[in-house]
Parts: sequence; structure tokens; C-alpha cells
Amino acid sequence: MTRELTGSEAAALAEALVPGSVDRTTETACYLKPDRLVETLRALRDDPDANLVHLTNLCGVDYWDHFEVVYHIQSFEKNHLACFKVEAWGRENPEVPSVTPVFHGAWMQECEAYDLFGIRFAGHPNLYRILLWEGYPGWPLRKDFLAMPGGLQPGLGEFAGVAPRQEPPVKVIE
Amino acid sequence: MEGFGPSLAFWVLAALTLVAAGGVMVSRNLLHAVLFLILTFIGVAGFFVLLSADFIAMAQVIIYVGAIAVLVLFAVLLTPRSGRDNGETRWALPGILLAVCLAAIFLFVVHDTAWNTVDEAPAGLDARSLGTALLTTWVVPFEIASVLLTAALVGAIMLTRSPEEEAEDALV
Amino acid sequence: MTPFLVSDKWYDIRDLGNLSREILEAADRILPFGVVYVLAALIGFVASFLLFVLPSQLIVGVYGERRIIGRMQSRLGPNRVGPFGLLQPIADAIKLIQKEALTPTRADRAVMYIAPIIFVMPAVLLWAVIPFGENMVIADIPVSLMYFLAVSSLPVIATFMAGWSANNKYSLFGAMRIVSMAISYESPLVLALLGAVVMTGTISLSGMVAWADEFNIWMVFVQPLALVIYFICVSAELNRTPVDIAEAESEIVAGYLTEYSGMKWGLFYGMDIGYALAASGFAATVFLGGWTFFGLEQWVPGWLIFIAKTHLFYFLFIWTRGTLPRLRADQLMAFAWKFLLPLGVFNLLIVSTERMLWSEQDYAKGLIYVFALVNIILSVALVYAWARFNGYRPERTPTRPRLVKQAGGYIPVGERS
Amino acid sequence: MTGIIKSEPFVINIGPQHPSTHGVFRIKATVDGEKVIDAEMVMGYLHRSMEKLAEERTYTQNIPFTDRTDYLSSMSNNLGYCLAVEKLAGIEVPPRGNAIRVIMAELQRLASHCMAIGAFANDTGAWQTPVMWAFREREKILDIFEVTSGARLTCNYMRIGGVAFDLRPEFEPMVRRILRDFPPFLDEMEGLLSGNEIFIARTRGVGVLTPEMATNASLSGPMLRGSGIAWDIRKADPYCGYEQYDFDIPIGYNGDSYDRFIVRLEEMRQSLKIIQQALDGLPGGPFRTEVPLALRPPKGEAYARIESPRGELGYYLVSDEGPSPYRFHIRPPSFINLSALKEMTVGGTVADAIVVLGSIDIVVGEIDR
Repeated sequence: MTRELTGSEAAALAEALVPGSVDRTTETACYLKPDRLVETLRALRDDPDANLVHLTNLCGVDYWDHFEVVYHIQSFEKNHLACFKVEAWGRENPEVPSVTPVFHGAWMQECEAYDLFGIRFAGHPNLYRILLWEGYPGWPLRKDFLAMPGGLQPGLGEFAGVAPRQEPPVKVIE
Repeated sequence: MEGFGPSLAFWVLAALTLVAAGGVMVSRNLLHAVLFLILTFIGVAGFFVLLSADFIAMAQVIIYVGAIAVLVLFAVLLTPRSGRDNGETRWALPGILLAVCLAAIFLFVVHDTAWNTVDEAPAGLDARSLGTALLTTWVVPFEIASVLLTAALVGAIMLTRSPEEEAEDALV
Repeated sequence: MTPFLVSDKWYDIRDLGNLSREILEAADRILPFGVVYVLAALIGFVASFLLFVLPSQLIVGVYGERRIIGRMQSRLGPNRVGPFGLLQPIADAIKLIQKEALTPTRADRAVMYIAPIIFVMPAVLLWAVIPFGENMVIADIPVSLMYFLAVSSLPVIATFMAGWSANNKYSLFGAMRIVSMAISYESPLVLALLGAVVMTGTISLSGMVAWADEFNIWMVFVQPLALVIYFICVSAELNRTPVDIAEAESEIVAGYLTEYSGMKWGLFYGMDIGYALAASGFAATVFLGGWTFFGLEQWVPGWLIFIAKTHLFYFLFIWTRGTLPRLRADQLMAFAWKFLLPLGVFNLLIVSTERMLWSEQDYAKGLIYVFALVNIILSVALVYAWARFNGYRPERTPTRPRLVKQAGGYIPVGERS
Repeated sequence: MTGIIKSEPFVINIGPQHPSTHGVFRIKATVDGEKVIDAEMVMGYLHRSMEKLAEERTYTQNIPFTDRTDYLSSMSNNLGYCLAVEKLAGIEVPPRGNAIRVIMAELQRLASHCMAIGAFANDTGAWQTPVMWAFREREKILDIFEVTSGARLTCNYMRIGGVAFDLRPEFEPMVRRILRDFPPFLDEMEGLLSGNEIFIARTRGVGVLTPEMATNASLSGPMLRGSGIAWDIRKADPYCGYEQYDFDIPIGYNGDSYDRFIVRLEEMRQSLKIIQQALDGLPGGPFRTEVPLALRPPKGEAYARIESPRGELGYYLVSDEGPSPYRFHIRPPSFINLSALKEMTVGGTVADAIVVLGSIDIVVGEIDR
């Protein structure tokens, strides 16, 4: 059975290798400071005790006032799974460092998070919109996405890429 | 050559060969020129058939159409300039002059030589006699030609080897 | 010798050549000079299409291939149009004729248009020299083997034209591959056939059949290696599946046929089968004794024996197509130059020695059977030895993975778990 | 004098309409002659924005979406999602439900691997025969799905807390017939492909992944196991009671395409073993825990994963106590397995690139979601 490390266990591992890297912990996750992220994950990957070598999952979450990027990293030999997070504040240009130099498998998932959330990953070798086309207006998985062009109600009218009609046939959110 | 059929065949083949040969010169696309060249080869093979040299006609098609033309196509494809046309050349005028001179010499020779004609096809033009002749009477030129071709083969391989390949072979 | 049928008469059904000759000569007496030949050509064209191309190439070729492959792939194959689906090829042809023949905008239109026509002509011309039975050969020229090789080198040009003119990168890939393959596989093919030529001492196909009849042995027993080399090379030249890299549908879509549609594509498709049948007929003539069958041809029409042998050989093409994966282009080139060509040279060496010995023995009939036995053994030994020499070690490939009970990290190959 | 024949590199598009991309997926390959010198993936042709749609629908309504991500293994996708919701809401599944889930997931693995090895053999150029043979067997499995769930491809059979319906009486004989018929088919497939010289020549040493590379590129499933890493979530992190069944993890030798192929073939044998055990010990009792239709899991997040036929299929769910997930993220195995595509294809020929792509076994619905 894979042991899912609690936030404090993961924090202890990270703190032992890179002091001052942990921001805070919750029951399931350990929040890392963005500026120490790459360093910490590299140390965790190379350390034989932590042995977190396999970045399983990387995704973004929109919490209205900030974005979180979630990293699920697991070890084959120790058979445990740790969840790390970083926060990116601000809706205009959220940015977190890219972990692609540490985990090659992150590059496509980071592209996806950039594509759908607009989170920029500093240091990514080739950050492009992997699913949607270049120049697509808006970031679809953001919570305010469907309200964006012309302020349309979700599920009722037009896609974001289509220019709004002169008279919107649907009701407009105030 | 007598009879209506062979005469007709001769003129058709002559027209075909000449038009194709002209096409080789005037076509601006390099690949078209090669295709016209193939047509010329086939026309020449037809002449060999008319001359009752069946074996040579077949060898002409196998070697020139099947092998040499394909090699030329291959070389043209591999040449980076093959996409461009070859119409813009400064050598058009000298080429034409040279061709006219050559044609004049050929016509002169053809006109001035006393050709002896035979009524029927000479005996012994089949493959067996050809092989016997090549390996008895003409064996020395035959072998020299073979050595020359082998040398050309080796030389071509040496010329097309890249330095990286040579380095790889040196390691082994 | 002729138990119940009288030979040399026009009504002898074993020999359709007699019939046509009788008719031609009768007509020549009535009609003005030359007209009969034009008429004969026209009638011959129509008749050969109706009697031979249609049943043999379309029905047996397309339909048979699809049915047999369907059986191999555990499905039914065409079975709806006509009795047992026999009319399926004709329905396909009608459909193809109705379809629009698209030409890409930037394509070389003239070349693209001519290519299928050039492709079709040799497929028909090839049959001119193949003897269907005694006296049943359209043009019995003394160099018919050379003729066959010469004419069969023409479709390469046509496929190259098709691939190059379409202005499509996949087509260009196909054209490149077919040109390089034609160069590579022509030489072992000719070497393999040279073995048969040296043994029989003739380059006439009728002569080869006569040789098989005289010595009561098929060339395949005397020259087994030559047949194997011939089969592989001809598969390569015809783009049949184990080596169909020029139209490899999983790699380069359809190779040189990518941009073709409608009947232009249909001509390529149909004539592919035509070439395969012609190559089978050629192999049946050279290697399987043509229309002879150790005396059976006295009882059964020779042309039936010949057609049976042709389709037996054609079945080999279908079988390999339904079974084998495709080789890569560079592996194919290496195979031709490093494996087939040396083997062809060895084979030629062996057969020349044997021919010399044989001529010293005044072509004794019994000696040929000794040669056959020796050659079969030598061929197997040669293939095996040359494969070992080229570094072929089959036992190095484990076909089952390792099994572990417990999940964990990387397990190096040496370690047992 | 250099005397080197230089060819111009040019770009060819392998896809989006190409017989070997298994859907609308495109590799922009720069080739020098036949050699691939650069490969770039272009995807998104099938993007349906499932993750966004799922945020507007209830937890139960989201199950049909998961059918349509990896449409070749819908049972596994249903299972992964239901496990994630159950983990989030703390729901227990009765033993019969778990056993049915295991049988279905393993049957789905058989069906999916049939498709994978068939299509892979097709990519190496075996003209349709292996794929037809594989489809013949796959049809029988799809018949079982039809009997059980009413659908063949997008089954929508798993429910939160169990499965949708109990098994029908025809089910058991049909599965027994599969258990009887499948091993001969696998032997046949091995005879046709595993020992075939041409097949070995085409796949051995093609698209080699070292174990370090495979780990670092986040690969999972047969890709990882082909490189010699013994990692199977059914063993490492058992769900649905996989710990009670006896089976082995097949691992490869060099991490090339051939290893991935034989690993898949062996996994099918192991799946048959699991099905046999699960069917023999099928418990009675309820097949589902009753769960409110408008489920409102407590605030929190959960990441649950299963071993889908293509690798680790994870679902990351965030709940804000609403009736629909606040965040619904799928960790698609075939999307992430593509991470190493460039490294595997560059340096080989175009034909090798096709073989490598076939050995990854992508499903475009899952890549684009």
C-alpha cells in the first residue's frame, strides 16, 4: 500500500534537505515557497531517503484570488507519495518556477496548466498552448472564464473565441 | 529493311527518338529532361530491334532504362538544386554552335561514306554468339572495361563517404 | 502418346494456338494483305481482356486475394455482389470509374496523368512472351527472358513519375524508396535468374520449358536458392507486403499513390495484381516447368496446368502479405546488398561449376538429379552459414518478459527476483 | 574536396490525418532523408474541455465524461473516477461491488491491450492480420460489456459506491468462455509476432528508454515496465481488493518497443489469472452502497489513481462542499507517456517513429480530453 505522506511529513523531508523551503502545511499537502521550489524538488529527487523520483501529477487549481500548482511526486522504492503545492498570487500574470529541469515529465503538464489557467512557468524551455491554439482569448479553466467575453452566462451562448453579437440573445450577468 | 511495317516502325521510332532527344534539351525541369531521356533510350532500343539485334535491344532497355536512368533519377532527387529549372544558363549559344558543328560533321560522314547494304540480317547476332565473342575474341577489352567499372564503383563509394562515417569505421 | 485426342488439329482443345492459327490463316486468304494482322490485334486485345485479364487478374486476382486474406484474418471477405461476391471487383471498378480523379493544384499534371498509363502497358506486354502451352505463346522471341526483365523494369519509372509528380512529401518518400529499391533488387534478381539460364543454356522461356520437359525436372529443384532470391526480389519490385516500403500505408500513408484517386488509382491497384500474376507466371515458367507436368500435359490441357502453377505461386504472394510485418527501408537495402547479392554470386558459381561438369559428361540425364540433391543441401547450408557470418544470432531475443512479485524500483536485467 | 551528398532537411506532418496516429494527432517531424532530426507534437484537435464541463455537473453526472476520455478502456476510467469520489467522500464499497469492478477492469485491460498490440503490429506493417485476430477476441469481451452494462464502448457502468447493475446470469459462462479461449489466442499471437524475425528487427532497439529517462519523464504503465521498473499500482497501491489476487508484474529488458509489446502480451495473461480468481471467489451481498444522487463530499481534496491499461490514471478532485467538483483534473496516462516521444524518435527513421508511436499506445481522446 502506498503511504501518502501527510503535509507535515513531507514538510519534514523538505525542511531537512533545504531549510526554509516550506511555507506552510495542511493535512494533505505541503506548501513550498516558489523561489525554493526547484531546488527543493531536486534535493528530494536526489536524496535516497526521500527518493521522490516520479512526478506523477501536476495540475493547477484556481482559487479566485490565487492559483495553486499541485505536484504529486512518488517514490518507487520507498512506495510513498507526497503532495506539494505552490501558490501564485494575482490574476493578471501568475508565475511559478518551472520544474522541467528536475522532472522532464513536467513539461507537457506545465504546458497544459499554462494553456488552461494562464499560469506562467518561469524557466520552461518551450511554453506554448498545447491544447488550444495560439491567440485563443482567455484561459478556459479559470473560474471567471465563461463570464468573460461580453459577460455571458455559462452554458447558454457563445464560445470565447467567437466575437459577441450585437444583441446578445441571452441574459447578461450584472 | 523492306516492307511497309518495318519502314513505318522506323519512321515512327525516328520521330519519337528525335522529339524525345529534343525534349531533353529544351525541357526546363530537370526531372522532365530525365524522363525524355528514358524515352530516347526506348526509341534507340526500338532501332536495335529493327536491326534484328534483339539481345542488344533488351540489354539497352534493362541497363539504360532499368538501371542507368533510375540512377540518374536518384542522383537528381538527391541533388539539392533539383528544384530549380535549368533554363537560365549562359552556355546556350556556345552549346547551339557546338551542336550545329557536330551535326554538320555527322551529316558529312553519313553522306560521304559508301555504306554497304545486305539483304538479310547477318547470322550470329543472338546472345550465344555474342557471349562467345565477348569471352574469346574480345576478352581483353571486356576485362579491362570490367576493371574500369569496378574502379569507378570503388571511387564513387569513397567520394560519397562523409567524414563522420570514416571516423566511425576507424573506431571499429 | 496421345490417348484420346488427336494432336495438331485445330479442334484439339489442349492447344488453343492451333485454333487461332487456323483462323488467322483462313482469314489471311480472304482479306487483303496486312488487314488481318490489325484485325487480329484488335480481336486479340478484346478477347484477351475478356478471356484472360478479366477472369484471371480481376476475378481471381482481386477477388481471390481478398477472399483468401479475409480467411486468414478470420473474416469473410467480399460475399455480397453476385454469386459468392464474385462480381465485387467489377463493382469496385465501376465505383472507381465514377469517382473524381483529383489532381493537386501544384502537381505536375502531365506527368501525373501519364504515369498510370505507363504503368499499365508493361503489365500487358509482359504476357507476350510467356508460353501458356505448347505453341501458345504470343511472341516466341529467342531472348524472351531478357525481354521480361527489360519490360518489368519499366513500371519503376511509372511509379517514380507518379510519386514525384504529385507534389506531396509522402509521395516523394515513396518515389525515393522505390527508386532505391529498384536499384538494389534488380541485381540479385538478375543473378538468381542467371543461375537458371546457365543451367538450361538458353534465355528463351519456351526453351526453359522444353528443358524441364526433356530432363523431367523442374528448375526449382535444381536451383532452390534462385527461386527464393527471385521471390524476395520480385516481392520487393512489386511492392508486396513484407517489403512494400514504397507505399507503406502505416508510415507514408500510401506512398506514391497518396494523391491518386478514382480510376487512376484503380489502374495502379489493378495492375499491381497484374504484375504479381505476371511475375508468378514467369516463375511458373522458369522454375516450375511451365505448362509441363511430368507427362500429365498429355491428358490435361497445358494451359490449365500453367494457370494452376501461376496461381499456386501467386498464393505465396498472398500468404506472405497476410502474415509478415514490413521491413524498414535501410534493413531492406542491407538485405539486398549484404545477403541476397552474395548468395546470388555463390549460387552462380555453384551452377557454373555444375554446368561445366555436366557438359563434360555429355549432359547425362541422371546427373541432373544428383545436382538437384547437392544444390538443395548446399542452399540450406549456404543460407545458414551466410546468416551466421552476418551476425545473425536468433537465440539472443527473449520472447517473454521477466516476472516479479513485488512492486519496487528498477530491476537490472541480470538480477533474479 | 568534400564530395558529400547533402540532402535538404524538410518537414513532414505525420498526422493529423494519417493511418498510424490512431486519431487526430500530429507529429511535425523534420527529416533529413529518412532520418528524423526533430519531432514536435501538435495536439488538441479533440479537445472537449471536459475538466471545465465537469465543474458544472454533479459528481454522478460526471461519470459519462470519463467514458469518453479513453474510449478504449471506459471501465477503467469510470473506476478511477469513482475511486476518487469515494476517497473524497469516504464511501465504502461492498465486497461484491469490488470484485465486479476488478473483473470489469481486467476484462477492459484485455480488450484495450488487444487493440494496442493489434494496432502496434499494424504499425510495423503486418497487413491487418494481427489487428483482425485481436479484434476477434476483443469483440467477445465487448459482448460481455454489452450484456452487463448495455453498451459496448462507453459503458458508464461504475457508480459511486459500487456498480450500476448486478451481474446477469449469462455473465459467468461468457467470462468462463473468455478464460478458455484467450490463452490459445495469446499463444497464436506470440507465434505470429513475438518470434517473427521481421517483427523483431523492426521493434528491437527502437525507441529505447533507459529506466532513468522513463522515471524522469513521468511515464507509467507498460512504458515504465518495459524499461525494467517493477511498478504496478495494482501491486504498489492496491485498490478494490487487488491485494487478494495472485499475479505478477511483467517487466522488460532494454526498454525498447519490443519489450513494451511483450510486456503487454504478458499482462494479458496476468489479467486472465486475476479474472479467474475474482470469478471463483465472487462474493454475494449488495453490489452498491446507496449514495445520494446529489452527493456533497466534505471540503477537501483527493488524488486517487488506478492502473489503467495505458498506465497510471489519476483523478485529482477538489471539493468545496458543493454538488459538483470545484476542480476536476484527470492525469491521463497516454498524454504524459508522450513526454518522451521526441527523445525516442529523434535519430531514428520515419518508420521507427511510427513504431515508437504505436508502442506508446495513445488514445487521442485521453490526450486532448
